[in-house]
Amino acid sequence: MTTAVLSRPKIDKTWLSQYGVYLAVVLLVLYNIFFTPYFLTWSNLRIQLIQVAPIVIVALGMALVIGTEGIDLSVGSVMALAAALIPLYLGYGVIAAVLVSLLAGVAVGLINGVLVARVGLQPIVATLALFVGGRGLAVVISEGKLKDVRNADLLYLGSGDLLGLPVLVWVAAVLVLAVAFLVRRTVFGRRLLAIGGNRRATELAGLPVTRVLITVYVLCAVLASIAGLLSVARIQSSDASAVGLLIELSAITAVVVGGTPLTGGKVRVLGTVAGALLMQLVIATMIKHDLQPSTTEMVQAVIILIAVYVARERKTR
Amino acid sequence: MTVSEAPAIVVEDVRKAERTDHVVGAVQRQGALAVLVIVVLISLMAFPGFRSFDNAATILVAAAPPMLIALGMTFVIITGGIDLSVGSLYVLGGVLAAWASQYGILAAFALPLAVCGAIGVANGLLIAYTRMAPFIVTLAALLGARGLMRAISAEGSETYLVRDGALRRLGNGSLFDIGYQVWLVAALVALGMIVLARTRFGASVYAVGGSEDAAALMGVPVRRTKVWVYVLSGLLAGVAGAINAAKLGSGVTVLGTGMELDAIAAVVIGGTLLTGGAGTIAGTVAGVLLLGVIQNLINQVGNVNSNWQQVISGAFLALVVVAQTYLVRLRRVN
Amino acid sequence: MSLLHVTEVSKTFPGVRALDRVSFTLRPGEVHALVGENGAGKSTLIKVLTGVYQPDEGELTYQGSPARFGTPMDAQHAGISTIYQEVNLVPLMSVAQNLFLGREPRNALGLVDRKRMEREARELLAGYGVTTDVRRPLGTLALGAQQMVALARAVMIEAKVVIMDEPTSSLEPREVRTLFGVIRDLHARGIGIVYVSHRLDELYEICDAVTILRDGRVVHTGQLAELSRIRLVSLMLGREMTEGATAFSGAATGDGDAPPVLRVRGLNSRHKLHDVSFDVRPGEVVGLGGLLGAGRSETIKAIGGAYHLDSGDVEVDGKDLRKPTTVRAVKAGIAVQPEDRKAEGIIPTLSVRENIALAVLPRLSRLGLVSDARVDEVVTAYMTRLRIKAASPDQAVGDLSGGNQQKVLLARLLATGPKALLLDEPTRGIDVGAKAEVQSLIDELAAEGLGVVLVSSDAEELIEGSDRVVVLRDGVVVGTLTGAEVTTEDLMAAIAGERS
Amino acid sequence: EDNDPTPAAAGGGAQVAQSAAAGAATCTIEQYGGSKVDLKTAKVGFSQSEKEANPFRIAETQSIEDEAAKQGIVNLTTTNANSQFNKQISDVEQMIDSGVQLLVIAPLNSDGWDSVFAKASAKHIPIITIDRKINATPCRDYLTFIGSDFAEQGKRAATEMAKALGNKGKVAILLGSPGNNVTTLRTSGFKDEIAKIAPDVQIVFEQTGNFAREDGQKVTEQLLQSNPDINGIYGENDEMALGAITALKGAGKKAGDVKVVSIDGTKGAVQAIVDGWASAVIESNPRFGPLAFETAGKFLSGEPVGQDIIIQDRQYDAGNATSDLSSAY
Ligand SMILES: Nc1ncnc2c1ncn2[C@@H]1O[C@H](COP(=O)(O)OP(=O)(O)OP(=O)(O)O)[C@@H](O)[C@H]1O
Ligand SMILES: Nc1ncnc2c1ncn2[C@@H]1O[C@H](COP(=O)(O)OP(=O)(O)OP(=O)(O)O)[C@@H](O)[C@H]1O
Ligand SMILES: O[C@@H]1[C@@H](O)[C@H](O)OC[C@H]1O
Ligand SMILES: [Mg+2]
Ligand SMILES: [Mg+2]
Repeated sequence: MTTAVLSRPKIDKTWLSQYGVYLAVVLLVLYNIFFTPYFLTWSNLRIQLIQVAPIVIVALGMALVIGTEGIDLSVGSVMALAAALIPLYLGYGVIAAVLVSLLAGVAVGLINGVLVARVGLQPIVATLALFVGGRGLAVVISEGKLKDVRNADLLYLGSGDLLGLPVLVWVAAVLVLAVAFLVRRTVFGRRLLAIGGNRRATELAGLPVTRVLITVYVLCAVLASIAGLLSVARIQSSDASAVGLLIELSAITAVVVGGTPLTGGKVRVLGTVAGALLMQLVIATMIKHDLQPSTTEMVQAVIILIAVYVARERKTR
Repeated sequence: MTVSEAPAIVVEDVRKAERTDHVVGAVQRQGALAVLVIVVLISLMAFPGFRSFDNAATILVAAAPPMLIALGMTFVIITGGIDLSVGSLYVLGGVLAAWASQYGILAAFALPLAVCGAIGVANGLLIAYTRMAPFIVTLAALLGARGLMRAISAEGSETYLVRDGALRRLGNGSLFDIGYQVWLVAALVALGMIVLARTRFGASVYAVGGSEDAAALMGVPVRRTKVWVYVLSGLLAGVAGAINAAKLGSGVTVLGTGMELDAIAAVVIGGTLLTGGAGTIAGTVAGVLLLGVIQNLINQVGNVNSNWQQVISGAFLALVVVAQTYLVRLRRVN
Repeated sequence: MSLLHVTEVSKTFPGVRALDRVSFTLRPGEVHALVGENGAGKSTLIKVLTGVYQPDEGELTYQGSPARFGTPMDAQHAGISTIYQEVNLVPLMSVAQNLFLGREPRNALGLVDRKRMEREARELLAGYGVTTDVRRPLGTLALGAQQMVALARAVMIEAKVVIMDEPTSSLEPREVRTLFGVIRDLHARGIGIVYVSHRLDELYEICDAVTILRDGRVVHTGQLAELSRIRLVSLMLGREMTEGATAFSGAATGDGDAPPVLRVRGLNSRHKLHDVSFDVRPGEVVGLGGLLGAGRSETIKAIGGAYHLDSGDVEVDGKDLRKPTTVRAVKAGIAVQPEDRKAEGIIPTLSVRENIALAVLPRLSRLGLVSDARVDEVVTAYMTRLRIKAASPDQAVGDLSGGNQQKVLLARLLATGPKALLLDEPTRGIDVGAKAEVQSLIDELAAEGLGVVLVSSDAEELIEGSDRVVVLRDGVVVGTLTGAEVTTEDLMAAIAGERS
Repeated sequence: EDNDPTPAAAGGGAQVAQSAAAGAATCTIEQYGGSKVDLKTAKVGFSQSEKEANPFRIAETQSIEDEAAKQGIVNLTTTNANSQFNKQISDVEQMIDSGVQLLVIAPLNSDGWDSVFAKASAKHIPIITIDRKINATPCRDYLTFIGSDFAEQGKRAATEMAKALGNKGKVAILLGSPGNNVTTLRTSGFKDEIAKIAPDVQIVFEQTGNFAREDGQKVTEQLLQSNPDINGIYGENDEMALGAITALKGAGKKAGDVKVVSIDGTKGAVQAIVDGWASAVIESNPRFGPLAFETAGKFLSGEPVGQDIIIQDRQYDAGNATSDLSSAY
């Protein structure tokens, strides 16, 4: 554990650009403590964490993909697929249902990965195809219907508690740690960053680029399917047409606001979590003050711009 | 070293594969057009409902607003950028046009042009001068413009009606049985083609996307070019919104989500590289029409579960893009 | 009388003082050499002169009056034209468009007059010995031809100053002749030329004056003729040098009887390689000779699994790779240093440490977890051995000078413990000091029993460095020079097709 | 484990039109233009607006298809715009091009139908809009509207809410999706009536839940944190109310702590009354098939039909929820 390998020391970078997101989260929390009634209650914090958990989980996968200089638009559709499959297999027990929906993630990830790594499509296009088709398939599978979910084991994942924290939040926390560890400490993590830095060079250096890339897209899709099944558990129903709608944009926002550049070669896992929290707090603050979506959206826009401006990378060449 | 003083001749020998290269190149450039022609031919034979002139006119009219958005997107993507804000600008433009129509048709165009153009300027300036990624800047604009639209329409619940007769006629009148807006869009597309292919600005657009650093060192006004493409994209999205409002007779607020991705898909299907530096408007036109025809066909097939539509569209998108990639590769290997 | 003059300019990048109170004067009709080690600050000075960078301090005088160029365009309008170190044109645009970008001829309607543009481009390029379809994308031209286009573009505007940053690094000898012809012509027209190159022969052939930079400071400026080569190099490096064209020992190595460490048989790739075969024995340096486009890079890449092969076999230590892929090749002990360092070599966003360790991570880790201690060990060893100059192992490679980037790349290759080392232009664009280090390193590695394949368009380097030279023309092996035949004359003859 | 809502066909709940006021406007084929056709052989198009996640939509489509089958209408084309308005417009236009002789439309939005009207009127195609109304002129732009009295639904919800709260308390509204008369009228009907009958009931919170369950849940979760003292939630449809109930459970509330009143009459919502989580549900009957085709049949054979056909909606509360559960959809 010597020097942090992820981010080389940047004498040039101001403190603000490194820690801006965290600062913003702190400021917003402070504002709420003073100006929002009942903000500083355990139940409120709990709701915010519960609501942000699926976005965090999806954003983790997105961060990995963005680290390879890619992007994955299909995460919302993967959530929908996972959601659509759960009621179909719940009859065989919760384990079966969870496994099947994770498998759907693996399948989509493989398709994305192969299209990007082997066929050589640009990630945005490759995943656009599944963004469109994946949700369609999910809706076809579920016959477009919302299905109530009553399985107690599954519902426990969505609304149960473990040691005083929602299970959902535990899952997200464990995944955050796992992904952070993956990026910082493992061979896989470094290869991933190398691909983001210069894919061609990584290839010529004899690294298994195709394999790593496919794995990254599979991981991203599996994380999305976890988010999908947790959402089902939380909403206590499966609606393939609604689950994860537009989450790709929220996830990308979280990643980028958290300081991971879209140009690849670098991943900030904790920043991503902070980015997601920041956007969640913005929405919560607005709703709590009974401000309408119009205001929320305009404020979000401004915050994204400021956060990204402050954290923006200098050009290295 | 013994080297003769004779003047050097760097002759690029005619490649053996040059001819196949040209063919493959043309197919790749005009791939969307080729697919479009094939799909249309098959549909003409298979579906009687597809054959009518009315149906063709309906497809064209429906394609008019997406065409304008994709036109602007083509400029943006050729510079290596992306504009996610167009869907929101489109709805915003429609609402503004409907509201302003009480002051006449000119106002109905001027207001959306001014507002959407201004947002385009903001996008462009931020992207050009702060080096923030286009994806994220325009994502913020997507949110901001939608918020603005909601703010002026009582959170989307207030729908302004188009008050101006001329604007309504533009929306639903026709010349030679083809809607006025199709003619308008055709004219703008033609203009776009000339600008891109035959002006210094067009050359700058390609240069910026081909290699930003090189372009800057060669004296291309990189920043100005970037600002302009986002302005253009914003303006076209505003016009698209306005003509759609003219057609619907009101500033509908529940439109436009996902429109930016449709436009990107159309542009990419049309053979424009998302990495920038290459692409044509002709390709984009084919791409937009192709997507329109697919939607039309799925309805023609009749009572297929309409849920399949997205599945088929997604598969088609993948197919076209994969095919294109292989063609490009074939060309490189030659 | 000075045409262009800077006084005491400084420029600091994060962590590096790239220019430290540098003064420099260019006179009309003078060809002024700007020399220095990698990272000495040459490119930075040029960029300051041409408005790419703004100096932190210092004055710029142009044609007698103070000047300030905000952008490269300002400099261009003022008559300062530049050919940058890496070919800086737009590969996807046509040759003609590249030539005329920003100053396209226009018709009465204000639209670009394409016919005229293409005609003029054709005529103009013919003057530089380039005849090609000017509608082709520039990127499909050979690098040399691209460089000629860049030159034509630079000279085409009414330039008073032409700056060339290593213009010959990707030119073949005939093209260098053409370039020199153009320079002499400009010289005669009273145009001032700044010429950056690491090739001493060229400097002495074409330059009048010289300014030597070291670590961002001017250590000498004066007439080139008054400076011996040895003195020049000593000034550049800041230490004394002894005579010798290259740093190769010349001692023939390689055990003639040992089984080949690398055996290449019948490489075929459509239109590019035809039945290319050769062997490399342990301790032997085999040169690949040929003109640009002869297929040397393709051969090397194909062996390394990075180029599509229709057929062919590659064996390392008697083991057949069967359809080489980059992964398999590295595992088998083949290390390839690609020609294009920036695009295919370094990973600019990652640190020196990450770049060096990249290919051997599995060896430096347990159960997929990287051991930082072991990484540091390897990285320190190679940074010392190759004398890599970086602020720290954590500095991003993209911020290093070209020579140091090259060394980092070599370190990565060596760290894999290869049996065969394939080097494509290993000394291109690096300074004499670094070049000598790389060259003696090659000798050293061969002595340790590695089989080395060397591609270099520097004929001297190829001849002095190689024990044997395999000559390629149009993807076909047209001859092999061995023993006493390894001379420049024989090489030229083979390339020209006068012997087989 | 899932409850597949068994729609319309099963059980009762057929729509009944309110008796039209004397002298209410009617429309005949002479007024509207066009010619008589036999409904059985006519080409009929049905355009559904939203994805069918909502039982209301499922029941609506099913009812149209079942009734067509029952009446022997062989030429029925259905499309679903998946909540994309422009797609709904092209869907309908395409059906017009393909020569439909009758259009039944469940519009996504109340405005924006100019181009469709222009096309349809040129061919004199009768348009029946169901469930949501289009802001245009009946018997000219379109033939007739069949649906509920939405303002009345809002009023009835207000009455139930006031009753459940004992005329006192703080209420939140989960608004439907914007841009249609259903949301507008259910909101104004509710607010007006509350102001009239229970001025001590305060409306403290209003956010859109887009007629969707997940949105209803998310908004309620936030609402419960900022207004922990909330007493009642008015969901402008059942789906949002069901989302709200999930949120209430998640926040540790007991059944009945917060009074929930909503509109639609889905099985899930009526079951929630049985379970004690909801106080009342005002029905919005989606079984449009029989009434729509009956109206069309009359019109196409030359009889006059009403220009505004308002249906009767029942109501569920603790008193009848258990017994009437089977008539929910
Ligand atoms: N954009 C930059 N950011 C940070 N450091 C830079 C940048 N450009 C150059 N440097 C540093 O400034 C110093 C001078 O670099 P410069 O490119 O001018 O060297 P050079 O003399 O042209 O070398 P070479 O012969 O390798 O081209 C080097 O240490 C380099 O790492
Ligand atoms: N498929 C191709 N299409 C267009 N240009 C190509 C292609 N392959 C190679 N070239 C160009 O031809 C030039 C020479 O090709 P190649 O790499 O085979 O030469 P070489 O013998 O390796 O010489 P050197 O290594 O000195 O460049 C390269 O600079 C490259 O730009
Ligand atoms: O109540 C609803 C209905 O009236 C509306 O039109 O769409 C959504 C339904 O839930
Ligand atoms: Mg340099
Ligand atoms: Mg080469």
